Amino acid sequence: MSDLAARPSRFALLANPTRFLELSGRVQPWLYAAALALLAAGLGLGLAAPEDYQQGTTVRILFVHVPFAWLSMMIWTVMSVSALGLLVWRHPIAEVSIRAAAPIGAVFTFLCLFTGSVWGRPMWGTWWVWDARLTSVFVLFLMYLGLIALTRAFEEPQRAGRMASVFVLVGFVIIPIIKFSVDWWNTLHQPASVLRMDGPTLDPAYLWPLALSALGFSFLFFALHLTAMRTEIRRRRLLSLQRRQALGSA
Amino acid sequence: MLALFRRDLALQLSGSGSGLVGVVFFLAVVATIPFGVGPDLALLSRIGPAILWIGALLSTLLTLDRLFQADRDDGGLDLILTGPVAPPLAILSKCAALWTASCLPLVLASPLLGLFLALEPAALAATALTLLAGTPAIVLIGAVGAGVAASLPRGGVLVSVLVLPLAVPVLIFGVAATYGAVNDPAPFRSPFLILCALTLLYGVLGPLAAAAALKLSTD
Amino acid sequence: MLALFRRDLALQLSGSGSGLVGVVFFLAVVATIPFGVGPDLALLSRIGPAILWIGALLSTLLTLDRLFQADRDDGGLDLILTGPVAPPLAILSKCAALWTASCLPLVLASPLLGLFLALEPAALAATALTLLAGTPAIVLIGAVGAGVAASLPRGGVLVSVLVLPLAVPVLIFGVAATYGAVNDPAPFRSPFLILCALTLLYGVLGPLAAAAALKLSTD
Amino acid sequence: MSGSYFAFVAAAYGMAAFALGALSLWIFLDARAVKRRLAALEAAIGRGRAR
Amino acid sequence: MLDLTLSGLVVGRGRRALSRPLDLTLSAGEALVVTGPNGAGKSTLLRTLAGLLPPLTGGVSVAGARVPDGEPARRPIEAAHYLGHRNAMKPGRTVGAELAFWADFLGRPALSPEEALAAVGLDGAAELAVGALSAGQQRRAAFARLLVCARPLWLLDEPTTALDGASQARIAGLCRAHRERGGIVIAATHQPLDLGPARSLHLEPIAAPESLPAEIGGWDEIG
Amino acid sequence: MLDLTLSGLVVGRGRRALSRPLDLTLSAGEALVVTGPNGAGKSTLLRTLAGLLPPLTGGVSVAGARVPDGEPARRPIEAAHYLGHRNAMKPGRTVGAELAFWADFLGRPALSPEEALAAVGLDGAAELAVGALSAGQQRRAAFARLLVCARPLWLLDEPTTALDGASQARIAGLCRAHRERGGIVIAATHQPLDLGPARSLHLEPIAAPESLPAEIGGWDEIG
Ligand code: HEM
Ligand SMILES: Nc1ncnc2c1ncn2[C@@H]1O[C@H](COP(=O)(O)OP(=O)(O)OP(=O)(O)O)[C@@H](O)[C@H]1O
Ligand SMILES: Nc1ncnc2c1ncn2[C@@H]1O[C@H](COP(=O)(O)OP(=O)(O)OP(=O)(O)O)[C@@H](O)[C@H]1O
Ligand SMILES: [Mg+2]
Ligand SMILES: [Mg+2]
Repeated sequence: MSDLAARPSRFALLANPTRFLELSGRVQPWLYAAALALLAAGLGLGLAAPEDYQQGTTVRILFVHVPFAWLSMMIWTVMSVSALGLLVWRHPIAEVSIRAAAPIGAVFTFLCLFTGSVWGRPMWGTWWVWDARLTSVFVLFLMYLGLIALTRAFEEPQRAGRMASVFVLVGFVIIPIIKFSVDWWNTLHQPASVLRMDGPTLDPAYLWPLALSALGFSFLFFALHLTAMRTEIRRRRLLSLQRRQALGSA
Repeated sequence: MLALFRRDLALQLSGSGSGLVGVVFFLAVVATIPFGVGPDLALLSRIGPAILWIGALLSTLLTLDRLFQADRDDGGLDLILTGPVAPPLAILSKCAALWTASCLPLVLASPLLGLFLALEPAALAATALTLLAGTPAIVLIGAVGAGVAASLPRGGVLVSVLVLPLAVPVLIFGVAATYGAVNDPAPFRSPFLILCALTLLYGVLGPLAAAAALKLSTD
Repeated sequence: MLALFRRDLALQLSGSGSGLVGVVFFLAVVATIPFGVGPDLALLSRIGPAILWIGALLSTLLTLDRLFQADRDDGGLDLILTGPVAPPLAILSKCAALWTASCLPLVLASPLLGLFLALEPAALAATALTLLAGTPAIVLIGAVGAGVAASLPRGGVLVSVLVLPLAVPVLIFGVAATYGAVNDPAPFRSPFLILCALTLLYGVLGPLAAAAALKLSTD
Repeated sequence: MSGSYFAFVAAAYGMAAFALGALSLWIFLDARAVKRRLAALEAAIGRGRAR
Repeated sequence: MLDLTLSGLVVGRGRRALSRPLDLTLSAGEALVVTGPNGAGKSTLLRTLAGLLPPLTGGVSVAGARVPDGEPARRPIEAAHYLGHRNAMKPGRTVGAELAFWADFLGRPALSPEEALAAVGLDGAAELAVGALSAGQQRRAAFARLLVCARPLWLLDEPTTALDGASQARIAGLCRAHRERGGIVIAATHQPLDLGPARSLHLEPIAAPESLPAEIGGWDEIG
Repeated sequence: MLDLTLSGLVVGRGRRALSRPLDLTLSAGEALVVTGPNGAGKSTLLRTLAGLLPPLTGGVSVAGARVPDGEPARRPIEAAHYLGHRNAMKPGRTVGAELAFWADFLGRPALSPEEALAAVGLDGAAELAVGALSAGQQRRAAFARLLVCARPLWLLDEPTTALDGASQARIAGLCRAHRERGGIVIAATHQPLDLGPARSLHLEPIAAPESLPAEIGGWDEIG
């Protein structure tokens, strides 16, 4: 068989958009409920946690800052997986996923930057420094914005999705740079204390609320992502119907 | 004329050329500089206005070179040049659309970006003001280059090389005026007035020369 | 492959290419920064290499966005992508042509410009060397942005927005290596080797990703 | 001591709540708009030709 | 009454003449079909009439037409639509938006974009991007431009390129209807195009530059 | 022996199918003429054969052709020339330089640029800039590309656009000669084109997507 043969793939059947809409419709409310419960628990515990002897009450920013930081990287990773799915298996849902995730990722990255710099003011005495960790997250933010611009620049959503996935994959190099920037260059920002090879070193009094709120924000992301994906799928159906109706008479 | 302005604006804003992208580009340029010169805030705030101006020039040049190319390639330029609107006016409205779509957002965003570069309030205001006065000149003189480049399959480079030197004075007076507003010994008024004079001069010269270039080149 | 290189080089050097524009823009950048810094020669010579690098990065962006556009518009890209040369190699030779036409002149001009910025001889040599090693990486990663935006009527600023963040590491190590060559405590070897590694990495990644983008966008 | 820094914590949490709220709102409004337009179009097509 | 007069018109590229001196008057309702092999100068003639190329000698004048604001038209293009080899439509915009733009820019609107599209057999395509149309559909959309604003003189350079048989007949019908309304149609074409009874002009590549009026002379005549 | 086989090939844009499943084998010396109204999918079919668009289902295979370095060709495009709606020639370069480039780039040179230009009736045009040719001359120069390097399969999308009658006949003659040498010609066209005895494929716009294989389905089928 020639190279040109299409793959009428099992994946396409598995990821049949109709099936996806059905399934996601059922999961969606549970995701939102879980997100809200976890967030309430995590942030509640966090606000009740004892003050840090060094940082005082500002330590509570930890419970939002760190989940936002993790999510900003995780969302790009999710998009990279989708991009692989699109390029390798021509998974039709994958392109929808990238387009839906990009604005959410941009918001989370913005919040990481914002909470970080609000934390930096009392801790380091400055809103912003051009150090490696901070700047690399800023670069990630710019990449999210570029990605949004890219996905909106094309008329056809299909091509937009494919171009975006190429960019997402190439841009994945930024993730290790962010993660290891604190180890490679000595920066103002502190090194990892939770996600390390030899186990977390954070005090359990902070670890638990952090874990809960991180989980909660993740669920929130998944829930929003799912809603946005459902919208994207419907938008495509809309476009496609519009076009068919127009050309049906042409 | 208004129709042309609206269509060009729509084209510029739709898709890739949108103002948002221009601002993000600006952000990216500003974020790259500290990587080069180091995170020294005092130094950054000194070269800040120059950086903002260079970023503005660059992004204008990036959007400029296609000012007429697309219209030429699809044959629309023929209709525009022979249409009921006098060619220099048509070119002026194309320039106005380009400026509104790609320079105005920069001007508006420049104070915010200046904050990143730790500029003082006076410098922020001066940068925005000089950009507002100066960027039209870049667009207008760039139109001449775009016009000649669009018409000649060869020789496009030559013209851009001739036009860019004409844009450099704008850059220099713009930066000089900004510094004049901040540092005491340096004057603000005279470079700023020169800047405005340049914009007016190019506002007349640019469309006329571009129209002539495009007219001469139809084939 | 060689045929493609030769044709692209001829195109870049003659007409529609924008190689020389890049050089002029480079000059403009280098000429403007000293305004902000003032007549402080010591400071100027300290940030000189960084200025040269930033200038080179930005002026490369200026030439990048048209890498595939013209070929796409006249239908030639279809033939190049389906031709006997594997698309990544074809893209590599297009990049090589672009680099020869627009970056090589920068590299050659940089010592001269360095003199204006009062660089010491060692810094001059180091800047030229690091530019020689690093600019290909910028072009190669830029090809991805150009490929992704090739099917857009106007790539312009969007290409730069996509490319700049990815080009930042090149800038960082390029400048670091240059400082390493001049200031004693800082090392030269390791950032320079990282720079070369980056060029090689992008040399593989860039053409592959650009080829994928172009393939995926044909219609 | 804790009081003086309260503003920072409040700013961080406030901005987080605001941004996430705005994002959610946008996503929900978008979803609703698309659903409506789709329903309208489907009704129109259904009238023209039975699907 | 509309009249288009060519008086001693010699068209050409650069200083190379491509036609013998043309003397011709077309009145309202008449049509001229320009034929000739590739490179004979058909496009050059049409572009000269459209004011996009200067005539080498002679001139073109128009009488009896008005520009949108009511003045009499002095140059033929003020009363003319020019449809060249290229379509003058942006691939990224919708067909409807492009037609609306041209109606607005050229002045004196006639049919609405939707009506014009229906007239060329593209009903309902107004919302589609120009780039998503096939070659023939794009050509038809370009032709619809002639219908969205009223101009009496049509200069058509191979209007039926890429069109299927049915569309060719439809376009020819639109041209005949235009003539009946008192318009003039000048079309260059390689394919038979049924414009109704029409005058015809056959161009042939000119072999010997000696046969040209003395003052034109190409560079090749320099001693 | 050269063979081109379409097996269950469905072509389309995006996820929208434009043809019924095509099953067809063309052997050396055969020709296929693709006809159909505007927008039927002729260009889409040719671009799919050229490997520029993915097939929606099914595939295309080629047997008996060799790539320049002697390996058997696996994808059809390795043995094919594709002449699309656009000419793939830079307006600013000379015709000769462009043909020489393509001969060099595509490999396996056959005629020299001058000979190829003579064959399409453009003797002596090698030194002219592409942009200075008339529309039909440019099209013929693009056709000359098929002659400067030898490939057995020709995919021609309206090859005679803008050509005068004599040139159309000449191009048809070149296609017949190519078939006699054992080549295959697939041409989409609206005008009668005398390729000699040829098979034909008529495409019609597909109205109802219901009639398509289930797994293709566009986004519009989502419930
Ligand atoms: C705008 C400024 C900031 C940015 C962009 C930023 C970015 C990040 C990122 C990306 C992470 C995730 C690191 C990883 O998973 O390895 C992180 C974690 C963290 N950040 Fe920040 N940060 C900023 C400011 C601050 C400030 C001012 C503090 C406190 C003084 C801080 C404290 C932390 C802590 C404690 C972690 C958790 C590290 C761990 O346990 O793994 N950050 N930040
Ligand atoms: N780039 C594109 N993106 C999406 N749809 C397209 C694109 N190009 C064409 N189409 C659509 O695909 C269909 C088939 O187009 P195609 O170009 O194959 O037609 P064709 O048979 O070659 O017509 P013509 O005779 O006009 O050249 C048309 O309905 C058209 O609207
Ligand atoms: N831009 C140009 N510059 C210089 N010479 C040109 C240019 N365009 C065309 N020519 C020359 O002018 C002559 C006439 O060209 P023209 O386009 O008028 O021919 P045509 O009759 O329209 O042919 P076709 O049927 O191929 O469209 C040709 O010999 C051509 O080489
Ligand atoms: Mg012609
Ligand atoms: Mg076609």
